[in-house]
Amino acid sequence: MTYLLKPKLHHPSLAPNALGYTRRDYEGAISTMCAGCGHDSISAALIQTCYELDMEPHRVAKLSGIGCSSKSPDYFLGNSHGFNTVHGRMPSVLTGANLANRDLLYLGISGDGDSASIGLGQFAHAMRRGVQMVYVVENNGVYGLTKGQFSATADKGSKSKGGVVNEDSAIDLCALALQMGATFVARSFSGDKGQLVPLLKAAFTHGGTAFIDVLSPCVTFNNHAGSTKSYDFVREHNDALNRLDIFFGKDEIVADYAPGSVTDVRQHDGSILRLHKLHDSYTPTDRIHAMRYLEERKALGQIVTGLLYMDATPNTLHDNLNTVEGALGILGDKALCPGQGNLDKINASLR
Amino acid sequence: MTYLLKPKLHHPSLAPNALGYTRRDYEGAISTMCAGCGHDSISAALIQTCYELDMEPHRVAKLSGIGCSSKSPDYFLGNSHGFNTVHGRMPSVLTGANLANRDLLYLGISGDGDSASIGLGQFAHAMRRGVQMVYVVENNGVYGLTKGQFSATADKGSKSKGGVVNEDSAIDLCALALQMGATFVARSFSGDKGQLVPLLKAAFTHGGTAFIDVLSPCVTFNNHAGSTKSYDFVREHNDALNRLDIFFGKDEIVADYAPGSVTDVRQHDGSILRLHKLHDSYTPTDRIHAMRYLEERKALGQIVTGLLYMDATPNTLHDNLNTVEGALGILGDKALCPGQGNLDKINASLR
Amino acid sequence: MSTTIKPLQRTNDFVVKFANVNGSGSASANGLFARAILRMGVPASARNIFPSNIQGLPTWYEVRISGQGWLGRRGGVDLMVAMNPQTWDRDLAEIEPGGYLFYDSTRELPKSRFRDDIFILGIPLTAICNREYTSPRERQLFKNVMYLGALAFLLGIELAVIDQLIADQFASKQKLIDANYKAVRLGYEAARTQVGAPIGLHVERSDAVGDRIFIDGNAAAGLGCVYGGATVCAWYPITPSTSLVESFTDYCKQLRHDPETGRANYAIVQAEDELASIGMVVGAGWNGARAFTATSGPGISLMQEFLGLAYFAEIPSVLFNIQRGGPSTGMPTKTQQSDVLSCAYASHGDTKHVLLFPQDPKESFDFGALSFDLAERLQTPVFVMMDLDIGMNEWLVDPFRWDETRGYDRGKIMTAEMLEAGKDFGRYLDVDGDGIPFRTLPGTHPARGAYFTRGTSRDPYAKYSELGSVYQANMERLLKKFRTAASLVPAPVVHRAQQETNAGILYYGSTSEPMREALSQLEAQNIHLDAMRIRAFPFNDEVYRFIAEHDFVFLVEQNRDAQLKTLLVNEGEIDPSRIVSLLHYDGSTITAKFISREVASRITASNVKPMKKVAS
Amino acid sequence: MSTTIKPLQRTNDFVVKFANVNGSGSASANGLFARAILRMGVPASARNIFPSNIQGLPTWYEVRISGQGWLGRRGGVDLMVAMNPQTWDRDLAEIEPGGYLFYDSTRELPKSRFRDDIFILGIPLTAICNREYTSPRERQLFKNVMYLGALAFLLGIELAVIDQLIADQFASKQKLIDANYKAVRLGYEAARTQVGAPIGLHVERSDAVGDRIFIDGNAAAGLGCVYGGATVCAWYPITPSTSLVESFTDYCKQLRHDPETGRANYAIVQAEDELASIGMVVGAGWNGARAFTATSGPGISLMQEFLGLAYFAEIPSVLFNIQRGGPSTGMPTKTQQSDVLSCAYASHGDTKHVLLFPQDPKESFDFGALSFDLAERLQTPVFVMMDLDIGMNEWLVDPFRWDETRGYDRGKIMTAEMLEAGKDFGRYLDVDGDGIPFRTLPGTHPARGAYFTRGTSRDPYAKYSELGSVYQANMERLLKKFRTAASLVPAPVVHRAQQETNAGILYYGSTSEPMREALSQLEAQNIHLDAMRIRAFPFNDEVYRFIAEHDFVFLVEQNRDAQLKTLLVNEGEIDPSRIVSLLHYDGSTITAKFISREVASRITASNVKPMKKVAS
Ligand SMILES: Cc1ncc(C[n+]2csc(CCOP(=O)(O)OP(=O)(O)O)c2C)c(N)n1
Ligand SMILES: Cc1ncc(C[n+]2csc(CCOP(=O)(O)OP(=O)(O)O)c2C)c(N)n1
Ligand code: SF4
Ligand code: SF4
Ligand SMILES: [Mg+2]
Ligand SMILES: [Mg+2]
Repeated sequence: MTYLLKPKLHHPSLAPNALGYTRRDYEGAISTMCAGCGHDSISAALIQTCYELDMEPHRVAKLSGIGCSSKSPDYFLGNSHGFNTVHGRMPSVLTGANLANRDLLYLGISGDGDSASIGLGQFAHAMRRGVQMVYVVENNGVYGLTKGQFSATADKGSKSKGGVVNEDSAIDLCALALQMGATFVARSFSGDKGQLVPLLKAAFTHGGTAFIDVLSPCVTFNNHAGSTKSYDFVREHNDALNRLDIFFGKDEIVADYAPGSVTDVRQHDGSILRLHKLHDSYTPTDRIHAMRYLEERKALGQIVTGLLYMDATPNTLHDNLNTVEGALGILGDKALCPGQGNLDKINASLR
Repeated sequence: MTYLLKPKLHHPSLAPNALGYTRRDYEGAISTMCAGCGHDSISAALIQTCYELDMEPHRVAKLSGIGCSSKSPDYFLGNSHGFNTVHGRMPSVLTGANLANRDLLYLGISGDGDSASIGLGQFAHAMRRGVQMVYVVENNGVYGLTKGQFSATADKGSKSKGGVVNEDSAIDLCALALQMGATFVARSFSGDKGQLVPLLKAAFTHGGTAFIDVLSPCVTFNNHAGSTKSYDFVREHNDALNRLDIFFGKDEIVADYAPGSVTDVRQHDGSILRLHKLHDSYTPTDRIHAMRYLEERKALGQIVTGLLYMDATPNTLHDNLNTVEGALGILGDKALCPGQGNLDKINASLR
Repeated sequence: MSTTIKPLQRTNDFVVKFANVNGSGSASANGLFARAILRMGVPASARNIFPSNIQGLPTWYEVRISGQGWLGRRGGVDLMVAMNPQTWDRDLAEIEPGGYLFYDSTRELPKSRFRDDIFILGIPLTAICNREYTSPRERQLFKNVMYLGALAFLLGIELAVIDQLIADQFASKQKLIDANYKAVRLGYEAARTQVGAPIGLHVERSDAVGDRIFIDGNAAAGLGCVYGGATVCAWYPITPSTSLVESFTDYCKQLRHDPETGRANYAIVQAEDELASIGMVVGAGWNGARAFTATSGPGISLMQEFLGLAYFAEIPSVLFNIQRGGPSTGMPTKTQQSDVLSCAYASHGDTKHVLLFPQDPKESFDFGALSFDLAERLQTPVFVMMDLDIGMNEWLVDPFRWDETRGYDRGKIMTAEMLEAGKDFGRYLDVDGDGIPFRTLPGTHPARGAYFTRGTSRDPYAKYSELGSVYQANMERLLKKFRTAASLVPAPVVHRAQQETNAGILYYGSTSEPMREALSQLEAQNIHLDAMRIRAFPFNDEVYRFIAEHDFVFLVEQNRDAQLKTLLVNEGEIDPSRIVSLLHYDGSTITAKFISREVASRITASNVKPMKKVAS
Repeated sequence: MSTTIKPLQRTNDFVVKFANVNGSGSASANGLFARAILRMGVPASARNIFPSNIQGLPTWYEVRISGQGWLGRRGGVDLMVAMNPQTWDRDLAEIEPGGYLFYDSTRELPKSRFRDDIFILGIPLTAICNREYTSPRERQLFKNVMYLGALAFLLGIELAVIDQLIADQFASKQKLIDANYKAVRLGYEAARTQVGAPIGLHVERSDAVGDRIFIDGNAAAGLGCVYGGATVCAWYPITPSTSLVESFTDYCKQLRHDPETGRANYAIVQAEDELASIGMVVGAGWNGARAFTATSGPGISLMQEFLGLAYFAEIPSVLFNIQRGGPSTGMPTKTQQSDVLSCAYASHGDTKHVLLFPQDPKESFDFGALSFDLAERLQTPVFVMMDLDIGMNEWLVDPFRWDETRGYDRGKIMTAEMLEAGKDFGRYLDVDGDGIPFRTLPGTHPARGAYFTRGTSRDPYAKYSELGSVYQANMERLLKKFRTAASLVPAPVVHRAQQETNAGILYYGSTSEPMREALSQLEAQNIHLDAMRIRAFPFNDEVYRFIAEHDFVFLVEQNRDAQLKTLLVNEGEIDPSRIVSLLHYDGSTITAKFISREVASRITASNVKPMKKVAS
């Protein structure tokens, strides 16, 4: 379906994208985050991504759990349906939504408490099922909304604002996603839009289960010395693997790099991911290597960011289920109801 | 406390162990498993382990979830308290029990459905908290008690008895335990008591979070061709890393091996684990290596068994909490109740 | 045998019980037995009594043959087929005086192990099997088929009927058919030679079955979901609900693939647990699919948080609760109606949920299909409250019918066209005065109709709000919607007593069939009761009127705490002393005998005689 | 200002409300304000009204000053300290005619933004701050302290009292103390120079506070857990329960380390979710520790499966439910009593749970401690049903007392000695006729007393059994145990009317304080009600007697569906028409005004005059 868009009063400098939408069409309600919260930067990156990808806002469904991070879908893509579900269980709701209508783009937004603490099971199972989606964790190492308790991604030995030392092993959601079979795994930093936006674009065009762990400092409860999720700490320990450019059919592909410094990967939809390597040895198509690399760098106290892994031809849950094209939800009575004739046969077989 | 044991009518051939208990003192009710079920072999291995370790039966608390596997604690250690909890949530109950009394030995018995499907979150979080326990998953790749559906450890591509192919990625609980920070991780096979019993002994004496994934075929629902958890398949693809001997203070340590073929590891309690290497390169003290090895072999279709990893000086949850010696549950009023004097001071501070 | 005891003589009216060992393959032979009776035109009902175990524990199959058509459990046993040495004593004790014991006489048993007021029918089944078959598997399997043959002789079941059933069952596998024929005949002959003559229990051809079908409630409900247009099923295995999803899967494979592409018009996902299965259902319902899950008590407990979300965010969703013995893991293979409260008021905070109570597999099909219309019309979770007795036992019921003129009621969905036409859209706006707002589906329109769904308070336009007045207005609208529901759910069914009476009796679900028989038994004792079968919550006004019309009413429930009475009293502001609870909750199927005994004892005890109605 | 409006003149009887922005540091200054009133011996109560957000949204602090000692919320505002431009209009509208508006007059506002029936007190706070301080942080913080100083002048609060409070708060940090002193004085002086004279609202020294303390319910309950001997706490953060565990943690650090080793006599674990936190509590309770969790509605929903296990397997466990606005995520920072049903009948199957309803922080401490005795005596979950109003607001209550002669009641534990002496041990054997069996703790004895705990049916010796009769006997014993509970839980508290009356009023929890005031208001209108405060479920027989004694009773609840009425009617077989529900559930704190208005309107409407009692 196409519709004539009603003209809105826009700031003249807001240029429309290929579909005629301006950036403002991808904005949402006014944020209620604390000033400086990393989550707001991620919202901004998402707005930019969707705008630049010429996405129809209503073809996106955005789902989240509960937390400051999970509130953020209210603050972007105001013309998309959103669903703020229950704490830690967004993955199942998103899975169900995806089953009902394979034609929309699914964006899951979650927090580290939401996905690594209460939601760990659902997170892991969604990854292993091949649900087609972009799953973003806005990772600040604490429960923001309940005022600063450690979440399960808090590093062992890191200190809370009140000075308490965390004694539990940290969960690395990227490592877990890799282990569970996610087909696109990346890590980024809310403070680095230049890295984050291309990753988001690649994730949206990936066509399988795309997971991005975005370090997103909580300025109110976890931005102090002793935290390993503060702006300062993440900046200092950021070990970026690669930088990404993404080219679509319409784009002219610029190719003037030193040999060996870039790798191009063609995605299932024909788009090309160009990886500018920042580490010689790293190619993000080797899952086992990715897992090892993550662990080794973590042991050195480094935070690996960039595209960690991707499978360019992912299989999805719908592929496995062999479902029809189009939304199951809109199938009509005719497709769904086998009628009295079949019922007669069934009755006969039951006598 | 010590008690005079009332003499029981024993078969004369049942020799008592150092504490005066015979094997029969470690047995339980009659099993209601299907004849040939792998779970019964694990029960037998546990009986042998406890008998040979001279364990006081009442110093063990055995906890489980729900499933055929989770029923098995009824069938061994009849003189131990047992707790058949709810499906997938044994880890939390065991954690609570352990908090209440750090002096008992905790044995958690679970199934692959119980721990990898519904219980994945609790499993992972118990591993990362350092709960001192022996956690055994009786892994048959299916839900036995509900009649043969795939569990989350079923391999991608493996076939159900009814011919359905599993499309979801398998969860490798050993890999997950390693990632989460378990300090003792092993895999074994219910059909190989020679490997399993020493591993269990090492786990009981480990002093930290010990996890053993035991492949335990379900003869009724998952022992057919096409299954990757059948007796035949496991036997054929078993890639044993090492064999273990365990020596205690009282034992004489025999030492006549070719150099390089064995490694000795001293545990926190002074016992010595002697590893007979079956693979040259493998030393089970390198966590990152263990994870990579597991993944690489899995990619080759092999099932790695043996001691995958151990940290000889594990930290436990009680260490982290700095709790007093002895059971919290038996602390008296005096230790617990601060009395009116303190209350007066508190009252004063609230005016 | 004491000479004073006469052997029971009954035609088309007796109970046969098979005592077997779990996993020994007896289920198939026992099922053939029940079906053979039905094929002879004689009504029968059958019940599995099985342990929470896969192999080696006792299991029973109880068949009631009733030419009069009483299909509830009768209680007592006229012929015991005692194939399980573990339960020998217990099984023997159950036989009515003058009844019959059929057993495997291969191994001789001392006299003391028998009773002298019953008739013993020993056939050396194992010996014959050992003689005729070599593989242990065959020996075990055909022993079952053999006793079927023996019973055919003893009870007068036509061999041709059994042959046809076997032929139907094994389709074109002639070798299997022949082997079964042979085993049937071996048993038949053995009985003829060892016992000599048929016994006093007799099956006689009749035409009382009509066009009825024999099916279990889970299979029927699964089919109902296909006909009801369900496209998404997310579930987690749990007894006794698993076979509902298996049925849905099988029927979907048969009936729901696109004829051109062969692709599936449905999606079935085995979730990792019940929190995830209900989450998927909620997600799919939000996104426009007819979605359901099937579960039992423990699953319902785990779904509580999501149920509150679905209630408050108003998401259509369907749950089949095949109730089993609670609380906790309880008695997983026994039947109860004990999740009424935990479903009706599921979740924290103030909530009320729609429940349907099918009486049998037929209504499981009907209500199964209907539930999706109700869920979408009301935009709320709808529970189909079955139980193990309905779900896992095969019942003789009227054949399924589908009104071909009926279209699915998708409820109030605001379309792109309506939005384009400028229709005002407020997700929680009560535009029609029935408490039911419009919803849009995700993806509808690029610039209008999108809203943010949440479990927190918000205004009629779905905007977040913490204003008390806004919250309260919304909560009151939800109450109004619930009142609307009362007029949409299936109305109660009334059976008037033959005489005017001041007493009534209420019941629901699987109690229905025994109730029919109990009412006739009571009538024979000159106790007359108006009877009303409640089919849904919220209660139709008729229910309250029925209670008001009578001086007092009985309410029969299969739980300890009179849970439906709680709902009735609470929602209808009814004086609890006017409702006398009759509670059966030991996990076994309730019987007519239980009901009529309990009613009779209370009518006598309280010295209340059925009187003329006070007002009509 | 219209000349007909006179400025309010009130001494020790008025309401001050502070409108602030979340995260702006106002909480500390506002708290000092309330405490200063109390230190002057004048009773006051204070309430936070805050959003579900960390920074930037509106938040309010409402202080009622009442020399007469009415500590409930009054409603209406006499002096509004309007520091939040976002809510200006709304805040202004709340002021009583003749009341006062205090605001930051730095930025001039047009006349139209004010009201002409109130008195305006403008102080250029920001301007002063900008002049006096350089860092933005200081400017923000001291603005709050400054208005405290201004109010001191306007209301007549003694500066010495504020100084002492500041000194107490910052202990030995002299620099901070001096800075605060200065800010207070800046405000005081500004008010003196800008406004000139104190206003009509006045605080006058009194001795009506006595030895009472000022504390919130969560802090009190956390302390109650320390005194009640809790050793294991497993929890998951959720508003409004989090601060209960924080209090427990703080008091444990203070009071519960071994004097010799310095090691902890307790274990506190932040679980990964509520399924895990209740699981840990159940595990610890099973293993002999006094264990608890604190949560709110969503957590209660997630705990349902475990609660059924704890009920059926009989595991002592304590839950604090700090109720908030439901259902679903609902209104997480608002107050309600809407989890009564989901706790009382928690879990699938037939269950009944013990609930305690403290009225204030004092009873939160008392019941908090008591709950552990009850849980161990009854071997079952015990819920302490608080709410946000009690839990997160500071109340003026009597000081805590501890009876030093009281020992913990650990319930029926069979010891090694008893086992050794040959005492018969059946885990589910009702040896004393009270329905409560003995338990052994793991590790007790090498050869006796071990048993297998499970959620499935089993016999009195804890052996697995699927026998219906065994199951039923056990379920009946659990009912008997619940009847025993009724005699052990806190009895209701009765306030007799000054005149004999045929009408009663029931209430529970945080409704208590407004009820005290409402009764006196009603009395003034010559409406007399006997009042009973229910303190626990199961209900003591006294409750039923009270209802029976009166022609009708009101029941005040803070939920939509009259949940406690459901329990009363259901458990007591009471005619629902005899109980008239007064329901307040918009998330705000209930007021005396609401209660007396509702009662009065119904008494008039139904034309029922308080009459002589029918029977006594
Ligand atoms: C079942 C349940 N338990 C607890 C809560 C309370 N709660 C709300 S948000 C939150 C933590 C959120 O942490 P995270 O996901 O890291 O998000 P952040 O606020 O840090 O962005 C918790 C525990 C809840 N809403 N529901
Ligand atoms: C909450 C809940 N959901 C479902 C069930 C039903 N159930 C019982 S055992 C089981 C699976 C057990 O599988 P596994 O742990 O692998 O044990 P196995 O029987 O294979 O040894 C399930 C789903 C249950 N008891 N509780
Ligand atoms: S509390 Fe932390 S996570 Fe939440 S909005 Fe503020 S800065 Fe962001
Ligand atoms: S069903 Fe499978 S797992 Fe269960 S007892 Fe039988 S063989 Fe073992
Ligand atoms: Mg966080
Ligand atoms: Mg299994």
